[in-house]
Amino acid sequence: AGSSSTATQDASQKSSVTVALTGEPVNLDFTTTAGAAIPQALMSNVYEGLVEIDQDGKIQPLLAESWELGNGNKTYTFKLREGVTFSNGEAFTADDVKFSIDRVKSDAWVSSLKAKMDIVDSVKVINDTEVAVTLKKPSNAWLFDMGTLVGAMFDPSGVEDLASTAIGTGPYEIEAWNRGQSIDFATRDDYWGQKPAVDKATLRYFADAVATTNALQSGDVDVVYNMQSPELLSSFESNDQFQVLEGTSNGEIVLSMNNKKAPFDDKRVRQAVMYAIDRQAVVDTAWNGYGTVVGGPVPTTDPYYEDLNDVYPYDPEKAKQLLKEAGAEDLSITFTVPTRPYATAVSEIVVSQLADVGIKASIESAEFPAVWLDQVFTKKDYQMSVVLAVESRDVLAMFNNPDYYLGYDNSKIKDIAAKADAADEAGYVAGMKKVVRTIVDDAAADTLFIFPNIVVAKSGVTGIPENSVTEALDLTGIGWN
Amino acid sequence: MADNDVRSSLLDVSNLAIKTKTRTLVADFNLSMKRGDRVGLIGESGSGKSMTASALMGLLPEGASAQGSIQLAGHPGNLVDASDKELQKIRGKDMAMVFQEPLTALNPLMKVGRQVAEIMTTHKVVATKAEARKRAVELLASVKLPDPERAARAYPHQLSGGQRQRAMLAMALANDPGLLLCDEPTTALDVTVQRQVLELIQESVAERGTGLLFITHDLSVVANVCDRVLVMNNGRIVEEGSTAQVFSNPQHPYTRGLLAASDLNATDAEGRLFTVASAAAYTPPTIEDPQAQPQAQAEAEKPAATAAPQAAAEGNQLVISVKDLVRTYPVGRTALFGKPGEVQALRGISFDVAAGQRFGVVGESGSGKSTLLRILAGLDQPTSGSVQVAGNQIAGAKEKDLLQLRQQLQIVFQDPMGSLDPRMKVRDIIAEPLLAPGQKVDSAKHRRQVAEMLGAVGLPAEAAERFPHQFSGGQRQRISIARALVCQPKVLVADEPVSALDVSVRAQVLNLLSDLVDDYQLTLVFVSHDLSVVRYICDNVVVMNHGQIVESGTTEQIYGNPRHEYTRTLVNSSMSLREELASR
Amino acid sequence: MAQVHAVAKPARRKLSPTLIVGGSLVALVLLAALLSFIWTPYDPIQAVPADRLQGSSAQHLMGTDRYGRDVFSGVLYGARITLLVGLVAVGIALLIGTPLGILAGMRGGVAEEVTMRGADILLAFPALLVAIMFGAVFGASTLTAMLAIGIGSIPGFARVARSGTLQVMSTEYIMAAKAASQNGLRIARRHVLPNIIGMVVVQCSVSFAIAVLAEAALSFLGLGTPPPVPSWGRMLQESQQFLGTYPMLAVWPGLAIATAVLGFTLLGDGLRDRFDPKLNGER
Amino acid sequence: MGLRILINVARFVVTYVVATVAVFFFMRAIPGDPAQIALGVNATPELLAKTRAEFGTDRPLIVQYFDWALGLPLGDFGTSYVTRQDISPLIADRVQVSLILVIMAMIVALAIAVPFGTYAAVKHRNPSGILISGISQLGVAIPNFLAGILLVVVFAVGLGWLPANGWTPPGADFGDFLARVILPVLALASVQGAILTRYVRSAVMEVMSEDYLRTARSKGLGKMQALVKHGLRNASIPVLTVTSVQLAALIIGAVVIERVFVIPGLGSMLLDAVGNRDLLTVQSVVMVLVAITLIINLVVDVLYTILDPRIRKGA
Ligand SMILES: Nc1ncnc2c1ncn2[C@@H]1O[C@H](COP(=O)(O)OP(=O)(O)OP(=O)(O)O)[C@@H](O)[C@H]1O
Ligand SMILES: Nc1ncnc2c1ncn2[C@@H]1O[C@H](COP(=O)(O)OP(=O)(O)OP(=O)(O)O)[C@@H](O)[C@H]1O
Ligand SMILES: [Mg+2]
Ligand SMILES: [Mg+2]
Repeated sequence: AGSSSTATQDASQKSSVTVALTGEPVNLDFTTTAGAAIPQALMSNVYEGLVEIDQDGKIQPLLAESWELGNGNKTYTFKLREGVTFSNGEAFTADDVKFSIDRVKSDAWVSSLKAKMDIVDSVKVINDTEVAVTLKKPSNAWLFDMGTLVGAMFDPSGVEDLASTAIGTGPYEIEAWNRGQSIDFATRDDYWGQKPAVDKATLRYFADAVATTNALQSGDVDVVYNMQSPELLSSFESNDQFQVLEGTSNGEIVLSMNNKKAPFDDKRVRQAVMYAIDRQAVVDTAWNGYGTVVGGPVPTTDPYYEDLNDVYPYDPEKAKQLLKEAGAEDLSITFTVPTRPYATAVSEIVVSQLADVGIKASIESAEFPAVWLDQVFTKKDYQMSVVLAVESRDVLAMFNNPDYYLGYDNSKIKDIAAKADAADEAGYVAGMKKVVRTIVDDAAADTLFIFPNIVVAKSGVTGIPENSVTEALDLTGIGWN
Repeated sequence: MADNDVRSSLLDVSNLAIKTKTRTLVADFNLSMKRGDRVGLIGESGSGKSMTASALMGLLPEGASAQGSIQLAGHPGNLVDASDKELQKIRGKDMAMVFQEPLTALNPLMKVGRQVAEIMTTHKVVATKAEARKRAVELLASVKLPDPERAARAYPHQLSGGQRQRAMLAMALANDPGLLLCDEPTTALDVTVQRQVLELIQESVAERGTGLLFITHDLSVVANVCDRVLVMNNGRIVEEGSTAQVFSNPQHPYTRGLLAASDLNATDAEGRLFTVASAAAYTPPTIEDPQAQPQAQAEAEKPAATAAPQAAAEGNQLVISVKDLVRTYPVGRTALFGKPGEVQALRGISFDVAAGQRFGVVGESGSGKSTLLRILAGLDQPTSGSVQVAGNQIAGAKEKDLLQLRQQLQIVFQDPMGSLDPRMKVRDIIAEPLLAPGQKVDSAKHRRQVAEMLGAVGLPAEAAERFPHQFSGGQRQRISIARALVCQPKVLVADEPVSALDVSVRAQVLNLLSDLVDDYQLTLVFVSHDLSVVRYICDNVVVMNHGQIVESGTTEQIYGNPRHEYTRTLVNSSMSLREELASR
Repeated sequence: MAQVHAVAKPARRKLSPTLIVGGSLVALVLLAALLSFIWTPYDPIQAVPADRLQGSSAQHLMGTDRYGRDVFSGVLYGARITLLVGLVAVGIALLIGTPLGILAGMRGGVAEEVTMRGADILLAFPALLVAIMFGAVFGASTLTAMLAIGIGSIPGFARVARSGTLQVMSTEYIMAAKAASQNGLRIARRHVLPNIIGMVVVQCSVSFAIAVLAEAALSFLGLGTPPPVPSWGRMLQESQQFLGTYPMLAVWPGLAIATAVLGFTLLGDGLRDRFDPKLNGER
Repeated sequence: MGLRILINVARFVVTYVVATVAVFFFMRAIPGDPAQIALGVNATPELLAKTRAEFGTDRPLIVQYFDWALGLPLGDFGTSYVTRQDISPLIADRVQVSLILVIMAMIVALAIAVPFGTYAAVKHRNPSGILISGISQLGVAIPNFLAGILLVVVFAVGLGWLPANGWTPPGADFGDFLARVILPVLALASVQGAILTRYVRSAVMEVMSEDYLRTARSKGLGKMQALVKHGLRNASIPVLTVTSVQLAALIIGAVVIERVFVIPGLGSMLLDAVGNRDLLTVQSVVMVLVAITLIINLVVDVLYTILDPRIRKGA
């Protein structure tokens, strides 16, 4: 690109923004297809829910202006915003809310996430702008879930070809999808809310982090979001043409130990691993110091977050002692590592720290997602693994289910968790904290760190959502100063 | 050449030397030619003939360089020192060359007409390409190519060897060069074609007053074409003079040896061919007395070889009996489908060979001689007909039925290098027939047998431990013969066993073969395209043409009184030194 | 040719520079691989967080990587992987392709058609494609990489062996052997094999070079030897992100790959010149 | 010649059919149920059954095979389990990209190889000729992805002259297409060029020792004239063979470069499909690759007949 094209680029900079990501959606239908890439692109941008989760993890009104909780905390009555239209021109009404929620419960949704709507008993349209949702029992989690992809609002006439056409109430509609490369979003003129700062936003997809930063450096993209290689940051940090943001995410890097399989069916062995691992050193080595060490499986943006680092401080001596007690000296284990950059990075240092306390871990790589899902997740044929758990508020999903691949015996937390979900806000937070502490005490898994949401951008770009709290990458606020 | 004096000087070469980094290939070469001179350059393989011609053209291969002086009429200065640019103007215009191999010397991907036209366009002797093309067709007609229009449009592979050589000649003559160099232009051709091409060269040269330098190892060809000869040995001229003088009164022993060995009509006191070694006793042909003496000499000496078998043939049983033998080859790939073409290599042949006979098969290239031999040896199956060899029916025989046959019949091939596995020691090569399945391996006995055979073919015993590439061509052919005889066969078939050999070696091998046939009481089937060789070694002959036997009989009958038209052409086309000298 | 005894003996000819350079480079790689069995300066797998990303020094000849592993040790160990992959791959191709090629060349007809069509089909599946499919079915590993590259190299051997065999079969010494009642197997063993072995050895060398490159490409794509075992291709891939800051991390494995490939190609060229019958003659 | 083409077409068909069988049944050996993978974590048995029925993976293998294989020649590759979209148009896009990339690379490689290889052959004793063959030897030894990475580092990241990666179809914005295609084409072409240079060199050296070249020179043509007029066409035959083999290998071999330069070609489609266990797409892409290879062979065969009149005789 010569100087002339640079000039035109400057002119168009004001009206468009290109964001680089790794991992392209295979289609546009998250109701039938698993994976984080689809909601990342579509939620908040094309689809909206009644509520949204803000950057601090708090629930905020979106298509619902307000709501009331009644009927023993079981019925939510939403008051809908007026003047909202879908991108196909249809108006958004209470009927659409009923349609959307009922649809999740129907066969049309095959995503496993549909289970989050199981708790809904009925949806009643009161009038065009009012709708009442009745739950089977009170739940704190449900309203939060309504801010995630299961809460997305669809138009009945817009669900025919979800795989390639997305029709929602959001500020953008999809202008073009160049498979293997990018999705182009165009701002809707008839959007109900504040129009985005740019007319056009593009998500470009790359094979790896190196390619994204190369593209940023050569001026092809404006923002690299959720950058997967912190090693590349040094040259951007020192360059004032670029900005580097380190936000947090709701992803936990979990060192999983198969609670149902030797040697990790012995709590002492699991605890020994907790003591053996210097989590800060892991972050420093594997992820260049980016990421938050929290000590428990809860991201900092969750309401029941607390710092649990002091439960298992780095103490190799203690680890050795525990192993001795458990009769597990000279332990040899297999460490099944998914083929993701974070996992390989983490595994190498974990292996060497384990070696220091006498655990010989041999790495076996498992292609992610296919092989890992099949072998570790489904067949639970593993001893130790490491994976990034990206779903929001997923503590219970991970630990409150003995059939989950972690195999944690949930008898101690089951009742506390149920009570917390049904309690009021304060009771919810207190109850969940108790649950989390129990899990950590039992050394169910070692949360190595909370995955950082690293963003590198040209210095003129503003309004980038720093934290990745839900699956969505909200492009609405991104603009230029 | 505006020069009207035909006899003016054309080429002057003095003290030409050709060297590589390590060797001197040609030294002290002097030659002076006038217009219209026809000079022959003879000598054995490797004596430096081609190198000399290349040097004259300024086309020495990389690594070889020339010194001395070459002066060509019309060009001031020494061509040895001339730049490639200057030489380019001369090559193809004032001096042209015809090479030996007519197939490889033509560009396989370019139509013949264009290749002929190119020499004219290159030197801009014609104005337009169209005219060059027209002239090319005329030239092709002038070298008597049938249907020159078609020939011009053909690719080289679509023409026969003789036709290709004519095209080469047309090309060389296109710009009326003052000097024509021919480097063994007929070696690859059949005798009948050779005769035609030679006549053509002579005609064209005479017509235009072109100076001719003709390179060959075939003395009779030189006798036919040239009026002056240079004899080259080891890179040096050893003798020079008029053809008549050199051939009838050779001064240098080498020349004498060469003459003796190439003269298959002459034999020494024991009825054997002269070799370089025994050449001293050789009487060169004389021009005054062309026919009577040598002919008589040949007749006189021959009976030693012929009389016995003749007698044997009457009483003895038949060793080979061939009836209505047909062999057709499919051509083109043996494809999945489609109708492949056919070549009829043998079209119904019948003949008998009695024990002890020396049976010759002559015919031109492609007439089916090798095919016949392969079938006799059980290496190929006839399409139809019956073949009895030493009591074995070959047609339809299974591999194991042929074992017996193979003990009784062995082959000697043409190419002395190609018929010996280069990766095997001579001992293993010779012992190979002894390893036939069903025979027990007795290595001590094998060793003895191999040593015996080596002795019989005149090779030292230590040769057993060497590899084929460490021998000369003649020695290699001896090894081949040793291998063929080691299991004491009844029948020996030989497919052109001396065609690839130099004349001096040819005589040795023929003598050896002849001796061994007598010693071991073999029946010999000898295939050759060279009539004089067959004439010398065989007592009975069949003449083959297009897969058929056109004539058969005793050697004397066939050569003395050919009845079939084709046999006559064949006999007339083949040249013998004496006859050529006589007809000068 | 008659009196000129062929003095040119292949065994006595001087080694060509190509052969010397190629042979030395290959020897270097071989040496590194062998050395890695008995000694590497450090454990090539053990991470040492304290020593991350150091430059070359007396302790670490080629510096350390992001995990503090000694790069030199990794390069040595990588030679072992590279040679192992090459050896097994070439071995597979050699053992399957050569006999098939000889069979096709000697038998002709149906055997030839089937073998050559088989080679055609295989030819349509280059090593990379086979490796991707193998990776999908069996998971990526050194073994699948070796198998894939091996299968991908079969047609090359089959073709070389076939054309060599055809050449040998058309010679008169085969005729002579047949006339001496040698059966097919015997001819194959005594005559065909020794005479095509040169071509096959050249093909081995060339295939080895290709195998080294293919292994690197596979590892680069994550389809080769999985971590933590060091492999040159993956070292190169991992070092990509340090090109701006620690370029030497890419230089070492890159150099190692180039050395091996160059070595094997040169060796192949040298051997080809040596075995070429055209050059074995008078010249 | 007609027969020859007919035979080749028959071979093409047989080869292709055998390949479909091999590929299909091989791919069925993949661990992991496509339905399971499509559903991801927490798939319930009912959902799995339903999805299998939807994909048709609950039918007998042989039925699935014919369903797929019979669709192939009609350009109907089926609907992907993963993208839930027709595969054919997706592949069509990718084929275009791959072909453009690879053919451009091959043209550039030949543009490098023919003059340099010829020069190196003609001057094979001169330092300049030896230098060229030395460089080509080195070029062969460098993996093309390394060349790609270096090109990006220097020309995109360092100098900022060209975009680092990405793809624009030539129809959309030709200038941008060119800007983006230069580096990947160079990365492929530099290595291919080195490989081909070696072959051109040896082909030309071979031709230079042929008798007909000597004949041409004896007509008065200069060394270069003779080589150009008579030698190059002859030398082009072995070079054509290598080029076709390289071209076929490159279409899949370019996957590494597609990865480095984020180009949506067939190779990256295949890798992604393998990653997603998108069986049908994998099979279909593989068969497209096989078809392209076979077609290249077919075309080359016709080219031979055009180039070499002797072939019609069946050499
Ligand atoms: N390119 C070359 N470089 C070096 N030496 C060569 C070359 N070509 C031939 N020679 C040698 O030069 C000598 C003379 O060869 P030349 O070809 O002139 O012989 P010739 O008399 O033409 O033989 P023939 O009858 O076999 O053609 C031989 O010893 C040969 O080995
Ligand atoms: N294997 C074969 N396949 C097809 N055609 C063949 C085969 N062998 C020989 N021919 C053809 O059969 C005919 C006779 O060939 P053969 O080799 O017997 O001739 P020849 O008399 O020995 O000739 P030459 O003197 O050239 O050796 C020729 O036209 C030849 O092309
Ligand atoms: Mg000669
Ligand atoms: Mg013959």
